[in-house]
Amino acid sequence: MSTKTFPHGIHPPEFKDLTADKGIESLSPPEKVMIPLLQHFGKPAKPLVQKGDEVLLGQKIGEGQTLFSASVHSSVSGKVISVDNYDHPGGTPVPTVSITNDGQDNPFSEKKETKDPFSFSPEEIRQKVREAGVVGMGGAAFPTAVKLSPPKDKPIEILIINGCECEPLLTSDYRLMLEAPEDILKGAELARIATGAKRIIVGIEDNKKKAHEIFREKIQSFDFDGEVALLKTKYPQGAEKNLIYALLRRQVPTGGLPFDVGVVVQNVGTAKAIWEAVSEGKPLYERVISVSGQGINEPKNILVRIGTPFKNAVEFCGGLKEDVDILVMGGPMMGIVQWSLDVPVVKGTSGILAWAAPRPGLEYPCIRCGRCVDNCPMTLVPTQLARYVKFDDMSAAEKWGVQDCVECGCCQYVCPSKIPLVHWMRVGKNRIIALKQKKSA
Amino acid sequence: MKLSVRMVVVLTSIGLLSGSFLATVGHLTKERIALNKQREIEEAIIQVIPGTVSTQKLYEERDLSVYGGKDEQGTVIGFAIHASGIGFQDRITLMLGTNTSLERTNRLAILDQKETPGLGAKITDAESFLQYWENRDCSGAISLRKPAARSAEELLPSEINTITGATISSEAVLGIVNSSLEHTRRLLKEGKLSSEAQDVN
Amino acid sequence: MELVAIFISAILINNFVLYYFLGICPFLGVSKKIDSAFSMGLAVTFVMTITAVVSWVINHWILIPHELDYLKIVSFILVIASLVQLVEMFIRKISPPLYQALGIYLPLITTNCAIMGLALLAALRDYGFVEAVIFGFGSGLGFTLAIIIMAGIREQLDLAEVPEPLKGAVIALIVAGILALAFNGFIGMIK
Amino acid sequence: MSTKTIGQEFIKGLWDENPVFRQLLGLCPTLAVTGAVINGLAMGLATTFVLIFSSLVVSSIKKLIPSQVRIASYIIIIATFVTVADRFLAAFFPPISKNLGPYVPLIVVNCIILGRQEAFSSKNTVWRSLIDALGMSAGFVLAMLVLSAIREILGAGTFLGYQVMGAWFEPWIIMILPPGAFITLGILLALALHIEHRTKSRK
Amino acid sequence: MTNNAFILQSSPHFKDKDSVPKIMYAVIASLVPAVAASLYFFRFRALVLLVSCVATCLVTEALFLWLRRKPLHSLFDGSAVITGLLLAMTLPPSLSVELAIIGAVMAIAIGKQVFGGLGYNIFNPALVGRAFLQTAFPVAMTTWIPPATLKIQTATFATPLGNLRFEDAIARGTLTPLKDLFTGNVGGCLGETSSFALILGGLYLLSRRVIDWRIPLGILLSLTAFTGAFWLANPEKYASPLFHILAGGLLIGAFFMATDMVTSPITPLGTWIYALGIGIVIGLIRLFGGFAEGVMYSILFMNAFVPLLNRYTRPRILGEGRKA
Amino acid sequence: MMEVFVPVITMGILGLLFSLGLVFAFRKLRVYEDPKIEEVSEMLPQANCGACGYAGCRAFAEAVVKGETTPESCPVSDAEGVKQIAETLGVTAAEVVKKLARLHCRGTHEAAKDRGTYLGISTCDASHLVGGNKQCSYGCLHFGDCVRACPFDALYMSEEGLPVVIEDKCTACGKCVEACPRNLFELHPISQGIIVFCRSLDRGPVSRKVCKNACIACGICARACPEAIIIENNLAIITDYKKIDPEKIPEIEKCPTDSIGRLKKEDEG
Repeated sequence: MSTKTFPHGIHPPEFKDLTADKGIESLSPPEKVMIPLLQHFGKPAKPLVQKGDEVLLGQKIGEGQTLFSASVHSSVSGKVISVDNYDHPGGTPVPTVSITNDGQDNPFSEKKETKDPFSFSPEEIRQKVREAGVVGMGGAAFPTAVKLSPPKDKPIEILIINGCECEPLLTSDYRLMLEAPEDILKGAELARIATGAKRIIVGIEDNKKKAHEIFREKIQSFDFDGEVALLKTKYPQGAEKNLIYALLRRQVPTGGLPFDVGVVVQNVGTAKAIWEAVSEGKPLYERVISVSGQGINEPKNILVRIGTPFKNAVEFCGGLKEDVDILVMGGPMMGIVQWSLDVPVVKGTSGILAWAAPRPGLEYPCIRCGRCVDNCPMTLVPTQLARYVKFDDMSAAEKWGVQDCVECGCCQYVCPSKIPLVHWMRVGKNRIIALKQKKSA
Repeated sequence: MKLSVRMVVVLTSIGLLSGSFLATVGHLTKERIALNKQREIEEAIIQVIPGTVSTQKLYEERDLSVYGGKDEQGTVIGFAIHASGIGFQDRITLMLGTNTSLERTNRLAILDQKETPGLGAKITDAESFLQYWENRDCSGAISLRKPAARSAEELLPSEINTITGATISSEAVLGIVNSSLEHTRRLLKEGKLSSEAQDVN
Repeated sequence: MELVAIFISAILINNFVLYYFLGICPFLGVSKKIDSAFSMGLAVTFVMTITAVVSWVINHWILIPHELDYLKIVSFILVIASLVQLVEMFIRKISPPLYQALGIYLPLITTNCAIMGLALLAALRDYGFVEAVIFGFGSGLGFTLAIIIMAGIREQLDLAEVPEPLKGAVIALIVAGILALAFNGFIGMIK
Repeated sequence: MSTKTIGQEFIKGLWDENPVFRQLLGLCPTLAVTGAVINGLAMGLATTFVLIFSSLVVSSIKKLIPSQVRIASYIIIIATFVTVADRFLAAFFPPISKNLGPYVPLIVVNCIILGRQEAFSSKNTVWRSLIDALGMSAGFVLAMLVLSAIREILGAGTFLGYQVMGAWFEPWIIMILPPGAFITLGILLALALHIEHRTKSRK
Repeated sequence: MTNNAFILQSSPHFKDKDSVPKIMYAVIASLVPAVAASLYFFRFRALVLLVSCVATCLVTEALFLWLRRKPLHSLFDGSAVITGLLLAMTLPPSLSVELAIIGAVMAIAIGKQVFGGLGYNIFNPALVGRAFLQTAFPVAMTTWIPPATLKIQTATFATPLGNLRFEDAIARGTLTPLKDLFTGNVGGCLGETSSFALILGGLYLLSRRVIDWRIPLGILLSLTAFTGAFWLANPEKYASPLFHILAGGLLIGAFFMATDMVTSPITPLGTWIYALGIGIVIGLIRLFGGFAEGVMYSILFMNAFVPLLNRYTRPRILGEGRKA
Repeated sequence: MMEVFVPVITMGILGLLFSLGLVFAFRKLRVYEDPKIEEVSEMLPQANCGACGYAGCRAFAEAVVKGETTPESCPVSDAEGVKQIAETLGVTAAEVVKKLARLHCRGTHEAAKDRGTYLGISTCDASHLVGGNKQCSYGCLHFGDCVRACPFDALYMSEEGLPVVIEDKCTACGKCVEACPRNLFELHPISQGIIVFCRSLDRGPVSRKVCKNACIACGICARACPEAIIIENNLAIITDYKKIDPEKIPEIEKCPTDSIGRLKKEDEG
């Protein structure tokens, strides 16, 4: 069987064996959850509760303000103790609802959906997904309802289910694929209906052969036009644009969306969440994460409630080792460093990783070896971009496509000079946005 | 006065004044400059045709002039070919003395060159280059001996020695000499080198 | 063959900037950005070619027949100055976009010694009409090549940690020196 | 108008407003004829001659010239004196004239000269203009001397034709060739900037 | 466990182990066969030149780092050693030590440090040093001695290319045999004589992926095409492409000089143009120029174009130009 | 005679032709420019800082002459300069109050704790992107983006790690206000006495933990001067600087963390 892939990219050490064979365990809800009202990109949700209110499990506590923001639900039943700024794994404090858990898990809604989920209209599916506050579970946390609403003039042909999980260390998606393949495929079918796509392609990297086999088998029982494709194990295979190129040889236009080439991509975790939202009306208040890395005593895949402090998750996995000096939310290539274990798990948390980082090498000036160019999956010229940003030539940086950078980190991974290329890109994007705001103001 | 009229008048009068001033200066220096030029040429002719007392320009065009060197009796004892061409880096101007039948060279002088100092510039050096040009058979094309022969005796009568490490400059001089010799020979055949031509001034 | 030799030699071997040091001011001044360097190069090439024609005509039709050798300098400079003005007005009239690209560089050219040097060198070497035009065009291209290379390098050096006292003209001169070294490889190619 | 004393007017050309090292003017002859001290000196003196006389003329007739034909008139005046210098050298110092080649006529487009007329002589008295021209010329000659001395000593081991380096010295031929000219001037400029920077920061 | 222990940085948090010093030391390692060959063929002369060049480069680098108040640790990144080695390898064995030292100072000073040091130079520093020497001391730089292995005593000795270009070697039948070119038993610069040792080092660099394979390949291709065309047309006058590849500094240039990362393009298309350009210019100079050898000049010449090449050969961004 | 006549005539004709050309050019191509633009331009500080919102001093001069803006819109010019420009143009200048940039943070190296070992790019905006290198999410990041942005060299980093405004050099151009990713700079009239030196919205206990000098929203200042100071979002805010009664200043300065009050001597340049 031939494996599909895209040009460039890298192959960092995987370390997936730490958790790949560990089944998903449930972490019992903590005594107190902190649920940030901003768990997607965009504006924070409007709080619907205030200090002292009693809330139930799955009750909506934050209403998405705009189309691009998602609603937030309580992950426990109990009492609101504050609505205030609180540290967020994204780095800066955001408005957060803190709730003490009464341990009852009294569900908010009793009424079960009786109708066959597959008979819903696209609009009904989108409505239920929006109501449940489902966002992309791969890390970017883009509201799923928006992704399920392609513009009228852009007909969708293909729905891609992203089972690549190309980041090293993470295995939560892999475990989901092994343990709940049917839910994923059902969710995929719902997403297909909602987007009007004709085909479903499930893309799985060839280091997850077992998942691939299961899906090939299970997909037979569905009557949609589906295919399970095997992809070469390479980073960033799971990046939307690269995945589309690898599977379909279609290029998403710069500044465009997969809609533009008739494609919608959904992560496996998201597919499962869609299924649960539509079939049971279950809001997104828990998710599977990998707690892994050489710095974790007992690496595991666990199902946790949104708002659980990292500390609880880490302690459930045996706690941190002595020599740990880096703590990351997400994968090691694109994840965000954390400075404290007090931050809560959010919808976009795919993993909590910790390890002892090797002493950072000295930073040298760029010797123009061109490795970043040879490995950039977006075919950018990272070193030149970084120089433009460093010397504050933002118009040149823009011309050379700094905004097309997906921050996958391949360039910085291979850089022998240890230049923080991705950091420069992010600074560059940030400065361009600031300049644009200043201009329009 | 209207501005534009004033502009025209001022500029025209500055032009007129400058013109008359320059005419005076030009007039005063003209002879001297011509004399300098003539002296330079004459010295070179005397150098390449030993025994010359007076000189006469026999033919002139761009990149090639032929002078006659005369003895005390006023008979032409040799031709001096003044030629220039492209060298290694820039133009090379030289003066070659021959006998009146254009069959033997007399001497060679390099008047102007910008070759590499220490290498190509050795074409002005008697020992390493110019000495080989004395008394060469130039009834046909002169050729270059490479690699350089160790002594002048080893060379054929129509051969000259290369400057070690400066083959291109040696070749360039040879090229200028050969082509100007051929040209002069044609002129001689056509009878254009008559000694009755005007005196050099 | 002679024409080809003049042409190649003007571009690569006896490059106006790197060998004769003519046009150093714009070479240093307008080589900060590739786009403007390119426009400057085009403007110079254009004016050089015309200058070659006009100065030849002046020299051979007026100065030499009347033995007015000593008016060469003043007449050449006047002709070049008015020529540049004329060209500027002409371009502005017929093609505003071209004027935008080239026009602003034209006044700079008046006192550009490369133009005057071209007229003088062509007269000194006694070039024929066609030779003079080829010489003018080739020299212009040589200037353009040098200034574009320089601009490319300087754009890159804008993104380098050049030591403070060496920034600007100093590093440009040193680069010009190394460029002159590199162009040395072509000498001897024409003979 | 200038408030400098006559002395300051003269001195400024040597360093503060040195045409070569500080204003980067007249680089073409500075690079081209400084392979030997004698040529550099001759060039400097020829430029001095043109600068002084055109400054005198320009400052004395400045009131007659309408500003629109200012530049054109200056050019003619400068060209006239350049021709004089050129003819003089050709008549009385033919070897030097030959060495300098087209660079003497090119004084006419030397930005130092037009620049001084435009910036100074057209606004100041004859006397002040003369001093200014003298100062600028002195600065230019100084630059030519320094550059040509370095290039001749390193490039040929001689100064004004006299052997100054011992027999052990192998001349650096590059110094009398174009690359050496560029690099030497570059290094001198860097030094000038450095000195300026240090004196400034000390103030 | 204290909170303050964690590292704060932007993603990615995994990094490859390769580093600048590792790359530099790989290049140095790859030069070992060629250095050994030069020591074998030129004995003491080679040792003296190698040591003096490397030492001078290091001292000059240290001096500039001190002047610029930069940390001295970059002295040990290996780049100055490479410059010194490569410069020494391209010097004639008979060159006096003083001149070699001047060249080494120039290489680091005007070839590298004036641009801001490692990573910022436009031209290959070793070649700038050599070009300086070539222009400053043309006689010393074109005087050759035979390798010690030949056991002949002669004041002057032509390199294979000089023999071909200036002494009508083909007509006289004295063209150097390919076998000698391959082993290195010929006259020439210290490190350029033994093709075998150079190929060995080059293959090592290629296998370690330190150098871009496009550069040596492009140079060899275009030089072969260029010289091959003339050779096929007139084998009586022109030497075969194989001779041109093995003779002179072509291999050391193609494997070690043109591939200098700092001074070669970073875009794939730019790299091809650069490499092909070098090959053609070498061919032009060797066949028609005033020098027997053109590798140094052609690399410096193409170095000058690298910023332009980088700028105008930017790869198309994935999805660029597609309609949204 | 001819020898003199020909050159004189030639030069005369050349001069004539040239001057005619110039006259023609002068007539056809003259571009009128208000001489006042030049005058005003010369009176401006020529810092080309762009704080006025125009592309540079020259562009500002054009705009002033055209009446698009007023002389006092140049924040860099002092009162004298503005008056001069206004006189040139014959308009009356509004009173200019000299303003200075002030930093609203006292999180020195010592006071504000580090979050961890920061290994990123050494600029504030880069650090801010990864959440900052300080535990306080609102305070100064110590990398001096403001110092680099200042076109007048009016800022330097003190040994305690905070930027210090040199009052004589500061022109209130606002570059530092733009440069600070945490918006810690504000322009205040030079006479302004009381300033809140904190921007932290953290709850009191948290603020106290991460920075010794943070506002903990205890409310002492607000009680001392309720008409001008309120506590909002865990932070003391001066709603109206003019309403602060000078007599109440000692009371306000009883702040337990020194996060409100007059400038201390060591904060002045």
